[in-house]
Amino acid sequence: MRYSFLSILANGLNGQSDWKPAWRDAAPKPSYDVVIVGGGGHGLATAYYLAKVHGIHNVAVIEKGYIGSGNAGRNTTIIRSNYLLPGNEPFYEWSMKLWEGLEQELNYNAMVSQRGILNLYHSDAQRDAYARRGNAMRLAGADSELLDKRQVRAMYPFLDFDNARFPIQGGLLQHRAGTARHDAVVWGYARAADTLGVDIVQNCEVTGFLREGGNIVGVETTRGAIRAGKVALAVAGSSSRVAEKAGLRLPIESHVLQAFVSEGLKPVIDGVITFGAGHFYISQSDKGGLVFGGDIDGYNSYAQRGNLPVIEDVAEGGMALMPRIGRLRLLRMWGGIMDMSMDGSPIIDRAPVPGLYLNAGWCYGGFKATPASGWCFAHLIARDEPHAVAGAYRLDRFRSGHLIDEKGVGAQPNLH
Amino acid sequence: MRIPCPYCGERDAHEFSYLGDATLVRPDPAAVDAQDSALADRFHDYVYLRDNPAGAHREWWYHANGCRQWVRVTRDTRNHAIAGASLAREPGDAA
Amino acid sequence: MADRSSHDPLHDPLAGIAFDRVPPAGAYGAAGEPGVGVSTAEEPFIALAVARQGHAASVVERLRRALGVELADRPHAAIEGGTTVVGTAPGRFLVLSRSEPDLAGTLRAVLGTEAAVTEQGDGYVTFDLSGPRVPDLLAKGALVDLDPLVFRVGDAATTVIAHIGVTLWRTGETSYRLLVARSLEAAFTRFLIASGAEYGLRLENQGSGGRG
Amino acid sequence: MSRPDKNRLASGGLIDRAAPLSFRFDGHSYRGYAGDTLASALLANGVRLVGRSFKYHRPRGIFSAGAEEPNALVELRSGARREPNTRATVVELFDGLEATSQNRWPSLGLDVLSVNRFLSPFLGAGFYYKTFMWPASFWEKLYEPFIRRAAGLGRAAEEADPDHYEKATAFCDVLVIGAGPAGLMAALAAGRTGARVILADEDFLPGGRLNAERREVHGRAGAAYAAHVAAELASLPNVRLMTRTTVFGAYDSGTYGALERVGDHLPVPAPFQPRQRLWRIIARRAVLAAGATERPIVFGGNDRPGVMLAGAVGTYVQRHAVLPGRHIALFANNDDAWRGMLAASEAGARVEAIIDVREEVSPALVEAARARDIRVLAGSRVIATQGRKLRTVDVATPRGREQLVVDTLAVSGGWSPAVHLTCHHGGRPVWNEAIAAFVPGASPAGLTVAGAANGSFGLGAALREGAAQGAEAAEALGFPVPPLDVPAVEDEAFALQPFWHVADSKGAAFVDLQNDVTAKDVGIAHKEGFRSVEHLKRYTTLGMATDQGRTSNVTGLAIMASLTGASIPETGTTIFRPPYTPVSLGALAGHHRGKDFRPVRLTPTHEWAARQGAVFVETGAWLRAQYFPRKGEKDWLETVTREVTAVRSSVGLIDVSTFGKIDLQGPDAGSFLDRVYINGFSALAVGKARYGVMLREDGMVMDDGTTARLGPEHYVMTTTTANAAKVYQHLEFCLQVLWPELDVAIASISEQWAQIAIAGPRSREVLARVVDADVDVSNEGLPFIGAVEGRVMGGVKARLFRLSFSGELGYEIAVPARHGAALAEALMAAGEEFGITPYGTEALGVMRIEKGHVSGNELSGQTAARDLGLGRMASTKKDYIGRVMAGRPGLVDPARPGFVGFRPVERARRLRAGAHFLSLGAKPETANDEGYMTSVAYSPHLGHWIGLGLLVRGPERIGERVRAYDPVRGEEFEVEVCAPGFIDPEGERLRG
Ligand SMILES: Cc1cc2nc3c(=O)[nH]c(=O)nc-3n(C[C@H](O)[C@H](O)[C@H](O)COP(=O)(O)OP(=O)(O)OC[C@H]3O[C@@H](n4cnc5c(N)ncnc54)[C@H](O)[C@@H]3O)c2cc1C
Ligand SMILES: NC(=O)c1ccc[n+]([C@@H]2O[C@H](COP(=O)([O-])OP(=O)(O)OC[C@H]3O[C@@H](n4cnc5c(N)ncnc54)[C@H](O)[C@@H]3O)[C@@H](O)[C@H]2O)c1
Ligand SMILES: Cc1cc2nc3c(=O)[nH]c(=O)nc-3n(C[C@H](O)[C@H](O)[C@H](O)COP(=O)(O)O)c2cc1C
Ligand SMILES: [Zn+2]
Repeated sequence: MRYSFLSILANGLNGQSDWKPAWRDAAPKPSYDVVIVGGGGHGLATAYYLAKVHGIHNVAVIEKGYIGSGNAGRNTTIIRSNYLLPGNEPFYEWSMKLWEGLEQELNYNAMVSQRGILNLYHSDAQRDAYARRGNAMRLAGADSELLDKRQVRAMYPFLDFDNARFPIQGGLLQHRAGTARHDAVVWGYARAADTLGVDIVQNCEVTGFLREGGNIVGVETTRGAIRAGKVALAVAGSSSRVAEKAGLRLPIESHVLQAFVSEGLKPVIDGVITFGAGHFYISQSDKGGLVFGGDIDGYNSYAQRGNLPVIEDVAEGGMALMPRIGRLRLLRMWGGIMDMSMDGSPIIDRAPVPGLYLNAGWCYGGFKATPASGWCFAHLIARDEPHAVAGAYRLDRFRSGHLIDEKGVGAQPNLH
Repeated sequence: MRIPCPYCGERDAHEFSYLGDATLVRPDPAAVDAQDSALADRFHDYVYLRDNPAGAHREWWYHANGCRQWVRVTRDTRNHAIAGASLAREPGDAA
Repeated sequence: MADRSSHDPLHDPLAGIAFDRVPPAGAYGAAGEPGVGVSTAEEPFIALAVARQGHAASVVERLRRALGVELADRPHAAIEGGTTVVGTAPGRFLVLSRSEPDLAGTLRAVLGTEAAVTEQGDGYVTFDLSGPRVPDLLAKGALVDLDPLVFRVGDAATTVIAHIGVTLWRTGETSYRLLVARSLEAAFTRFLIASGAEYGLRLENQGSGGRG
Repeated sequence: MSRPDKNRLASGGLIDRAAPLSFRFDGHSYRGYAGDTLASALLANGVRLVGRSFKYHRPRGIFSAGAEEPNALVELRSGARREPNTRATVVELFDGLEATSQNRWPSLGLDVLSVNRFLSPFLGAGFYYKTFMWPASFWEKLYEPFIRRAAGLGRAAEEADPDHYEKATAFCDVLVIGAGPAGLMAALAAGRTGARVILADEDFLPGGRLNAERREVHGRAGAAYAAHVAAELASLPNVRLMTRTTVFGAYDSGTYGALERVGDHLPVPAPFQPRQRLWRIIARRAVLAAGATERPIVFGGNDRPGVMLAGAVGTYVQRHAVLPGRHIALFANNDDAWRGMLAASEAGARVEAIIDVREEVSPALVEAARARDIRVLAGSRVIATQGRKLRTVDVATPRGREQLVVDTLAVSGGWSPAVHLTCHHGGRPVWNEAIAAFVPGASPAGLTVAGAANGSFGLGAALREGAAQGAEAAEALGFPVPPLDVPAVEDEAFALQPFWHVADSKGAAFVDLQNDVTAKDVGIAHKEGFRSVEHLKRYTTLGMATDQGRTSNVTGLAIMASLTGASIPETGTTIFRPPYTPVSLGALAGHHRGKDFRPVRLTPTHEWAARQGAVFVETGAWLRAQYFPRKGEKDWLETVTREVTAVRSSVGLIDVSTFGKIDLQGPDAGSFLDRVYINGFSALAVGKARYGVMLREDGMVMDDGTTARLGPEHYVMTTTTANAAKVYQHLEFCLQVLWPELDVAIASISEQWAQIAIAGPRSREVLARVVDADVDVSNEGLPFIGAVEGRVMGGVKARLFRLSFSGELGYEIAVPARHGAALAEALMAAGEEFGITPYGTEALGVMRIEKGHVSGNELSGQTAARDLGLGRMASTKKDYIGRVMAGRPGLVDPARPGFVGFRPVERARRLRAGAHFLSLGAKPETANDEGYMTSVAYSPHLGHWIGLGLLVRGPERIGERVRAYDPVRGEEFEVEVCAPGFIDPEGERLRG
């Protein structure tokens, strides 16, 4: 059923009786052309674009829990293309462009909301670093603006400009950046992929790979073996665990990143703000909760939860930046398992084992990448060659030295 | 999370800084001819590849705000339970 | 620089005090008998002795013979007359002396090539805290069990309080000594005042409003 | 103008009638007593309409008497202290309290958005995912702003929070969470063993349900018994009783987060007291005795003000001596609710009827009800309600329908144990059929559960379990356990018939009252395939409001289970996450806000520099003098130009104490340095210094600095200010982990030594005047890169280094930090006749750019030594950290951007760091990006702006022109590539 104002009206009048499942809860078939492991945003988007752009419909997305139970369902929803390095910036800008038409394409309101993201700077050196970034963005066709303190004050007068330990000097603004409703992105892609014939198989964990003569020809799952022409991994925080079953060691560590939401409030802040002198960033959901987060907890973890020091650190940053939030309350805290890569940038590549394709290493930044990741991964799977904007995301870059290290911290994942 | 520093006693993890996998061994540059690409491969594996297990993980923590010792900790990455810790200079098995 | 202007001056013991100056001596917070006394000094003579490879035991022995201190392989402060020796890491000892001007030289003479000695007397400001509420005050910063029931006289810890690295030990029933990096004196004093105000805090320091 | 509190009972309750308090709600004045909550006081005054719901703006009243409250959320206090979404049920009343209703406009009684109610047929679960998509641009412009304004509940304060917060840590052997009967006994049992015990309860009054129910323990009224135990606990030196303290989260290794509300029961916090205190409680063992939460039955019209949990009715009557209504009916499925209602009736409430879904109820209860003149409607259910505030209730009985005239409907669908903290480590609760509730499954290590939280609903059981677990916890830690005489109390039978939803009722039937999720919404979710509890939650927002679904989660999933045909345990629960109840951000930040966000580090000459009029700049934790403006100078550029000119023409001084300084001693110190630096240090002569570059193991530059050799086995290293801690940690890693065989001892001496640089052609003359007579600072005595120890200012120990960052003849003089300021003064005096000028970090930066030295901007972590023109320093004769990886093809690619200088072709142009480079004529796009400007300065020496940067094949392109592309500052112009040294490239000045 197509969603529209009319469909809502009709159902409102008939007691909501006509709604159909947004996607079929499929049972696995014995074989597919492509099996995608991981029903997060990336896996589902990949399936959708495989069907939509490349005409490959005999596709299954295999998800161990419910779709969106991974990082897609627990991120702080920020979408932006304010990257620095040539390997990254065009890719994220392509993603931004896909976001801009996504809802109409999927017929699903994912609440893509371009309310702007403002990265604050507190020193001349930081300003210059943001200028470098802003210019790199412009080169890639993205929008960026370098604001001074006066302009920032006009946007957010309540920030602590005067009494701050690290006074705010200005910010880098990307107007077209913003947020999207994370779950709706998952559901929208799932529904659209399902409509194109993709099987979405939930509660089905991949536990191993089927091999023939060194090639991967399918997966073992908790619901039986499934053969596949190609197997594509998009399991984010579980990348090492799943790849290990194919005998691979990856340049990835799994770390916990926490996020937080406050009680619901009338509008407090419109866009997204990141603090430049500590670990804190914040936006407000359409429901009214302040959604905020900070740095990763900093140690390998699959526990999907974090500890107090980071929570305190985030709150300290929040109070330093916006002392008006002191009496607001943190409602819920949770964690996600981040596939932190060794240079902080992702991998979209064929695996060293034939038949296997890799999409991993998104760190804390893969939500915004969802459309482009799906697009480029589908391209790679369908054509066996990388998409132009994802050409730098090779697995062998660590060997060759063509790193994409935005922060310049080197092979230390917990610092990216 | 509390890390049992062998010298200082149990301390909150925020006093430490974390480095990661403590099973990695820096390749011996003298063992292979310096021009040998095998050396580059070994360094690549050492610097970049990780087992990243879900389970027992032997890892380095530096007690930066304490005794400034590197501590080898065995911790379960699924539940953060710590099985043991030893100082880098002690050969001891952590678990 | 501006103080925390948004705060109610009646209730903010730091109102009007520049954050980049050491707060002046005086009484802060609740009136009456102060629950915490703080006095700071640059302990004139401090040196660090680090045992060389394989010499930890004999360094301990030499220090025992020369200074009369019993050292343990744990964070502990041995106090003997005017000399205090604090273990900060395996084979690492901070030696404090009230009277030995060439402390480093003396230690080098005592330890020979078995230890590396560096002068540290200018690196720290010493905070002497005393009073019944000191443990409560320290609990507001340290994540170390400083409960007098378990942290006994002579016990020591190198830890972090309010983002500031500190080496501390218990010198008496209600007295504690803390070493704080010199550059952080103002910040640390601010923490003490903000956290000790509810007990009443008396600060004695050089009162210059800044060091040097 | 205080109205009488007409619903207050004349006697009884745990309020202090001698302590009347006045308060205001929505502008009206009322009266209450010490011991009241805001909710109990409002009810006492007959106020029943308290708020508006989230989505449909329906009028709402008070639903519970505790932390689970979904409806009665208010804005407490005003101005900078406004606290939105405050549950009236847990606010302790104080004199002068002010509260206002929220989520309504213009007033609580007349709320415009209550029209949403009539649109509700169209606003079902997930409707917004299906519309608002056309035209695309309307989303941000129109739909979303409207949704955002309508959503949310209370309003945040507009000003900075004026109160103080702090954090503290407590250690204990046994932490007991909750001071109801189970918790009190647990604390007593553990406390009597001598173990260190903390007993925390979120309430201001210990006792839990003992304060709310009519029970006797040991011959005393329950509340009195609780007070008695609490008094004993307070007298034990090893026990800390913390009231008003909520344990909100279980973290790793026995760390619990707790929030103490130190001053929330006061108009403003007491002088010098924080408003709230965040506790990290580190417990070896913990006993969770958090009780249970009652849950309602869902039926049409169940949200009207006047519908209330049965236990809450009991609490208001017994604890607060308040009649929540004049005419009360009970709708229940269990015996406990009957008992509570009977007790309330005995205490003075008028109970009209008991409606029970069960056909069979224990004859004794029926008898007791009839004895109190209460009608019993067994086998019946509520199918509709009427009234803006509850007026009438329609009941379907086996004999047909009837309407009851009541103002209060007490509801009970059973109790859900407060298992939350047991789930914080991922444990899942398990279904217990007997009580139709989830009970704790696997708990965090060291945590056990007692009492109602464990599903043991009887009072006797709570007391016994509490005592047993408290003792067991202490015993496990080795404390000898003396016998404890646990009061024997009979366990009342717990009889319940699971019942969740009156499916045939009329009108919206709310499952989640706060988020306005109805039973019909659950049905929509089911139809659309959002059937897993997690999808149900996310699609309908069930359980996501400020109460986290305390009273709705189980009913919601039970309704879903009935739709899918799965059992409740198969359907499962969503995950409980911290915090148990919401925690203020102020408390989580504590002292660290404003100027105290992070500690400030001050240089030894800070005070001196301030006297010189310095403007300071934050460089990491440090404050450093940025420049020293003089009267009449129009801007910083004029000041900095003066400072640079003074140095280049005569002499200036700057405090460089912030550099990291590391002392290295030992026979292997030299070879150790050889391994960490790309260049060699073991062959450095004693008395000399050398510039060194250090790599990370991945081949990128980590840090640079000079290291001097003071003795055969003694070196002193300097690091950049920013990397001081990182380099020290790295050296310790190398020594402890990589090469433990090396005999080197390192120590940080950053704080020990003040270091002041003097630079300029007259610097030697200045230096000569401060050193003691026996120190030879002549060109021969202290040649370039010489390093000697000596004395200055008449006996002050010093280290003298002849180094130069500025390109001028220069020295760095280190003295023990306490003499730093005196040294600055002495140098100023010595240089007076040369016009010695203090300069700041800006001038330092200008001079290093003129000289072409790399610094922080170039050491970005993305540059290899080759990129920075430092490749030739790398020794080929030894191994060092980073050597192998630096040889990767990507890092030795000649097309990588290399380090060069720039000057504007039009000399008057101002250069900007961050501008990118494009070849002339190249289109501005990523593919043509050739690098960027890392640093710029106005060069007083050259009289124009100069820059340093990284340009593709830069060193091969000297003399070429490229475009500096800087659209974020609206600029784009040609620059000329040049060698990075703009001044004295031969280095004659510094050697002179
Ligand atoms: C707290 C937090 C905040 C974040 N904030 C942002 C942000 O603001 N902006 C941004 O761009 N990014 C953000 N991210 C990162 C972003 O969420 C992730 O990078 C991104 O969602 C990863 O891609 P995904 O959606 O496909 O992953 P996931 O949703 O994690 O999908 C992977 C799926 O694979 C499944 N799976 C794993 N193993 C198996 C198996 N063996 N068999 C079958 N299925 C399996 C998992 O169950 C999971 O559903 C954040 C992440 C977190 C945790
Ligand atoms: N028969 C029934 O149906 C039934 C059902 C439930 C409870 N009860 C009665 O309830 C009582 C159970 O005793 P109990 O001691 O187990 O529970 P309780 O409800 O009496 O006490 C729990 C206490 O824990 C506190 N608390 C809860 N969570 C907290 C947290 N996170 N931090 C700090 N404090 C917290 C509460 O404020 C409360 O004081 C008995 O009197 C029993 O009869 C009866
Ligand atoms: C952007 C965003 C907003 C959220 N808002 C709320 C909220 O308003 N209320 C709530 O209870 N949880 C909210 N959550 C948290 C979820 O309840 C949940 O904790 C999170 O998705 C992780 O899943 P888990 O806790 O089931 O592991 C939000 C999560 C995200 C990502
Ligand atoms: Zn330690």
